[in-house]
Amino acid sequence: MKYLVAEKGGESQAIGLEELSEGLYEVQIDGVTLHVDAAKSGRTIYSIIQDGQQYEAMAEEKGAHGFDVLVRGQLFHLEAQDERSQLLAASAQTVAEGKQVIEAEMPGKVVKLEAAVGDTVVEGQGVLVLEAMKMENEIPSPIDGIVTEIGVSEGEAVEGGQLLFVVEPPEQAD
Amino acid sequence: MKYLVAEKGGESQAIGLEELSEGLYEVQIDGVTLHVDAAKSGRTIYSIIQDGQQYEAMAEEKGAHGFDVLVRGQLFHLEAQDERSQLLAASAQTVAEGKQVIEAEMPGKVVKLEAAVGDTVVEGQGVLVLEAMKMENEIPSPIDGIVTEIGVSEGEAVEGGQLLFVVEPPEQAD
Amino acid sequence: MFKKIVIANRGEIAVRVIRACRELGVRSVAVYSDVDRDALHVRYADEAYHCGEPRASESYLRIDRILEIARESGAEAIHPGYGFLAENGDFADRCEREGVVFIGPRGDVMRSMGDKVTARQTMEKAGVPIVPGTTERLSDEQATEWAHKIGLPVMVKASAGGGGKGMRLVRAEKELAQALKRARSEAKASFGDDSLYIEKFVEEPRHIEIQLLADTQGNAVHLFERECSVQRRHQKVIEEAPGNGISEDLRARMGAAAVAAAKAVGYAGAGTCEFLVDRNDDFYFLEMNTRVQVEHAITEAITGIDIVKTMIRVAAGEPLPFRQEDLAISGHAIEARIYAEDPDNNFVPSPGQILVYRPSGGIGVRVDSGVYQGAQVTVYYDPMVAKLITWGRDRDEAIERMRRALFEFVVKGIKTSIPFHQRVLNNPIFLSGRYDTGFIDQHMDGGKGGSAISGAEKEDARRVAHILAAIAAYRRDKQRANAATATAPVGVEAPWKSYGRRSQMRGMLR
Amino acid sequence: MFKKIVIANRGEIAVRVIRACRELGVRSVAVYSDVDRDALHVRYADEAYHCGEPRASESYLRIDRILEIARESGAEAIHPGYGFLAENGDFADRCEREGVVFIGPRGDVMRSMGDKVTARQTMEKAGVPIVPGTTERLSDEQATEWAHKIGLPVMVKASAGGGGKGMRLVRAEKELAQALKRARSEAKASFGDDSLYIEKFVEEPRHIEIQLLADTQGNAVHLFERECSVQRRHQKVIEEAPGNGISEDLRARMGAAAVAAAKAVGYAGAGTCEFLVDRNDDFYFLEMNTRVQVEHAITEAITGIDIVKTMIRVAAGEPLPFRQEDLAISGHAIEARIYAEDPDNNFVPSPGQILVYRPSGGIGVRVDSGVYQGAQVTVYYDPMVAKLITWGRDRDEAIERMRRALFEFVVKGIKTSIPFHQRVLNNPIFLSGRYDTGFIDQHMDGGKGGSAISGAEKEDARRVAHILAAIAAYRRDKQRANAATATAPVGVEAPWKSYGRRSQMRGMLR
Repeated sequence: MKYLVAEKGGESQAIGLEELSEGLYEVQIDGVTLHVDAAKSGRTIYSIIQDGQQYEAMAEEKGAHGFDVLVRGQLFHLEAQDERSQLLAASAQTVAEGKQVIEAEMPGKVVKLEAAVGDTVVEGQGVLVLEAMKMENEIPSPIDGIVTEIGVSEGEAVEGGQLLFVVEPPEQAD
Repeated sequence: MKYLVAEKGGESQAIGLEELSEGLYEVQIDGVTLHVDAAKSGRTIYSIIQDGQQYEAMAEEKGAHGFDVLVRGQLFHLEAQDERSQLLAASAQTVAEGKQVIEAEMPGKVVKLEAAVGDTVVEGQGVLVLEAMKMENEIPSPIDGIVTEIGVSEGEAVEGGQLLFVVEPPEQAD
Repeated sequence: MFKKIVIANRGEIAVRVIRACRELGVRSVAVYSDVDRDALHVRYADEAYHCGEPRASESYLRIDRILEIARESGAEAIHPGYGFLAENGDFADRCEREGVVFIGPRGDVMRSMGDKVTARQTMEKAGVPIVPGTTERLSDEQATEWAHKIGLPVMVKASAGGGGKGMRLVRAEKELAQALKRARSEAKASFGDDSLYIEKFVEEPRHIEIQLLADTQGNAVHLFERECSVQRRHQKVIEEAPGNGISEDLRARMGAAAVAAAKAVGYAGAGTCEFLVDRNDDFYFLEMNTRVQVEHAITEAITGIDIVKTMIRVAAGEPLPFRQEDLAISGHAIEARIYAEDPDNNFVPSPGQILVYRPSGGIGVRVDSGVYQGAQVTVYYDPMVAKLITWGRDRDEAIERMRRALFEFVVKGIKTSIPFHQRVLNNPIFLSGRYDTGFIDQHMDGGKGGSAISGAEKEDARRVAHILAAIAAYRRDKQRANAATATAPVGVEAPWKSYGRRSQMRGMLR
Repeated sequence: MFKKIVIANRGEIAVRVIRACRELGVRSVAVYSDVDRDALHVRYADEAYHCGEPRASESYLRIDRILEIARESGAEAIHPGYGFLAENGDFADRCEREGVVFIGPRGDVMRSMGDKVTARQTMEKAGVPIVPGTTERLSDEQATEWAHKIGLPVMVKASAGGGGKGMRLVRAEKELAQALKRARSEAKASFGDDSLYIEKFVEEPRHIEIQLLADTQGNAVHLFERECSVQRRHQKVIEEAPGNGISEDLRARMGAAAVAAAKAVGYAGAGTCEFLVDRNDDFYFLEMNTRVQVEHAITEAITGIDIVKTMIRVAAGEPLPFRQEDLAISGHAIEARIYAEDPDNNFVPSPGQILVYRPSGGIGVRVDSGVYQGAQVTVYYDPMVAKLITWGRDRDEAIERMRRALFEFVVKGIKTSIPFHQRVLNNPIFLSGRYDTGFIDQHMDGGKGGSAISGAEKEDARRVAHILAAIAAYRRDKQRANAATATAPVGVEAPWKSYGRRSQMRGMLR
């Protein structure tokens, strides 16, 4: 079985995978064949042994095909999927393009609006300031674009998942 | 709802119980009415708050109606059941009388037989010595009686659950 | 000694105080809000009373309810921990009026120190050096004038400030207005008081603080210094004791100044004098914290003194059980504050259920925490989930232990700042011990920079990560194939759903 | 220093050594049997190799396989921990022949000490006082003669003995034959050598041992004493450092004797001289353990010395980094060995899956453990699941901490000896510090006696227990009512089944 794995944004590499027995895999990667012993304890913690090397690693599902993998304190945002569902992947990877709908991650309070509907913003520019868990967090725009909607007002308490604002690429916003 | 609670062997007391809301109970005991907040975390750990007093306690099911309850480092072997199933209880409590079938708790090795079929033994007298987890453990007779069967021989490796020996009260053994 | 104490707090510090009570044979009374019924501090306490709704203002800050609980439970004293009511002088007065011992200094002492402007005035009188700047509250206009008078760069600070809240550094003219606005709004939100003052910004400042213990008989000692210069957005994240390259002479002078400050205000209990030390080893009074500090544990590690038990003893009227000459520094200690936040995503808070919790252990390691596996980290309170403290015979050993302990520490379900701490512990500037409060901004790109491991190790980790991603995907697909038959474990599906949801949002935020 | 070390052990001591390796920057290679793939020591290691089947003789005792793993992994040294191959002189010789450093003394040194009879001869020559008794192996007949010659009571001991295995006290004539039989069978099973010797039984003996560290340059120091008189069936269960009422003079004389013993045999590495101290403070050499002890951590707590790191350093050829005069005792430490056994049911072993694991934390507490929540305690190895160590400025504080830490420690799924330790920590004889190795038999009814709490508290606990039993029954009944619809969580049902089964059997055994 073949899986395509890619860092978010990067191009994908093919990894051949065959489960020889429960938790033991034959892996094709970079043209070499490895035997990987992946023991799982709990829901997301693995102990990987490959050629004697032991790694305690964690893999947490992130949406459709995403996995956040933590190894040796390094976090990797990866997309992994069966070759056949590659097409789906293509679309899944376009998340960070086009119209951006920003929602609140958790309950909090809007301390300040730093942009208004119609404003042009650059990627990383703060659109509003949200206070949650006693900390003020500036919520930036993920792309260069135009703010086409703001769902909250200053001082408003927001719930997790509530729409904060929408940013659209220039060509789309009109 | 009424529950009958007794220490193994002792006589039982009635405890009135009504769940006012999830985890909150009105309890009748010793002629007084208490409100008990029993929050459960994990499978067997409770935090009990009654009249402000907080107890972290554990209750583990033991067979039909038994519960081993650990409070403040004290272990209580209790039988608890709904009043209506009291009759069942009566029979359940006779476990420690009559014919005693002793099985191995875990894999181990029979180091020594200290009694033979036909021997008269008193309660607590060693019948055989089992080695498990690097420790020798003497397995005593739970009652005064006569050894009517020995299922193992010296040096034999035994599996958990394997029959070790049977002791019967004198009047029964003949 | 008291027979019973109410701990008017939650989380790790409530657990810390309850531990002290149990060791003293004092009964502990926990208080809990709706969302804290299952919290660890409730489970460790002898008694527990509900104090209100999740929002702190409706529970842990409810003076009337806290005092009612003290009466109900028959407690003789209240320990406020840190935060919440810890530095509320009016609360201390209420306690006194109602005949309950407040474990801390008198209300008037707290007020004189709690308001930073008043504190600066008091210290100036006591002859303790203070940072050049204003000693009154300022309007935006006055602030601007002063900024020009003192000359940039300056710090804009909230009079009621503390813990880095309502504080802004202004280097350029144009930043000033914005800084004043943000500082006021934050101050208003945090302390309900938006008055500000201005200080000259000390270049390459090091944050060195002196731990104090004083009794009601007028004895006061210092337990040497802590270095808290590793700060992100004015929040301490890693502390060390003793400080780096602090000469015996400087230590003695700062200790003496701190003791003088304590005596000047008739201080009793545990407290901390915070100083800024500049590149010439000149030091300036910053503020005095009239409570136990988050980072008190590293001082306990190098002195062997139980600070929390001692503050309870002196509150009960006992004299300090030791004098200055009985105290000495042994070895070196480091603390890493582990927050529920995502160091790989701009440190956004990361609440949720802790699915796996495996704290570090073994020699020279101490963990103070308010959580356990299965516990919830809510959005309502401070995001600190644990304090990891290591001790070593010298700084190198303490650092090696901290690296080892960070490697062992497993928290799953929420993101934590552990990877960030690992990056700091690998930073050559930090390792050199010659750093100031600008360290994270200048040498770690505000927290984003640095790496927990070497380039080769990172490539190796990347390879394993890719393989694991493929394996995880394979297992997930396999599981889905049998989805029809299998049933998700009760109580497990829920958190997962919410993760899916949150993570997608985080994806968008990135 | 080495680049890579194989740890030929499992459980907490393997974790302990891996921690030392990580702090030294040495790569650690774990070995694991079939049942230990998920063990903590594997997860903490940099590398891990399978060493065989569950039974120790088929895995952790397989000299060939261990050495093969050393070659495969390119390790330069092997740390044996304690137990298994730790005191196997032939293994040390094999390592030397194959060019791998054995982290411990030379093979011949181990043999001379490992065999208790030879050890007694050696010590006699070195002028170290030994317990009156035989210095040869004995047949049953000779043993009986000697027992008469020396006079009862006597101790029957295995020549190859250690850790209390193959040891019996004989007070009455009629017990002798039985004692010899049992001791031989246990010795045979434990060490594959059933030869015995006899010692005079020292009345009211206290078990005091001296920790040694020696380098290959001929330097040797002692790290003061540990008191290990709290023993159940000759197994240490609670240890203290320093010993109770040990005068500076006695400490110095015992330390000197231990150092003399070490030098007499050209000792290198970490070791322990065990002594019996009688009511007149006369002391007798008991045995020398040529390995790191389970209880080494309490010595680390009062000296600040990392014993395991130091033994690795000296094995690498480094000289001891300190001299005797650099060492001093600071405070008091206590260790409680937490076993998977049921103290309320004759201490029968209690293997199984650990469903809940919440170790103690906070100030002055150290936990060394080889388990985690979800881990399996198997029947194949030593039943110790954790070591709980507390430190205090004095013995009282160490005891208060230990009580507090025992209160906090939660292990569910298996039974543990925690309640037993709580009973000991409440026993007035133990608290007085004046006890000997007969303590548990004479003052705690062999372990059954004593109570963790006062009578009133016990009644209170009983009332709560009854209420909880009713509530648990109610909830169970309610759950059963909906049983049809609900589905048991995957992976949870299994352990429960086995619990039901075992508990019923235990019921029968009772």
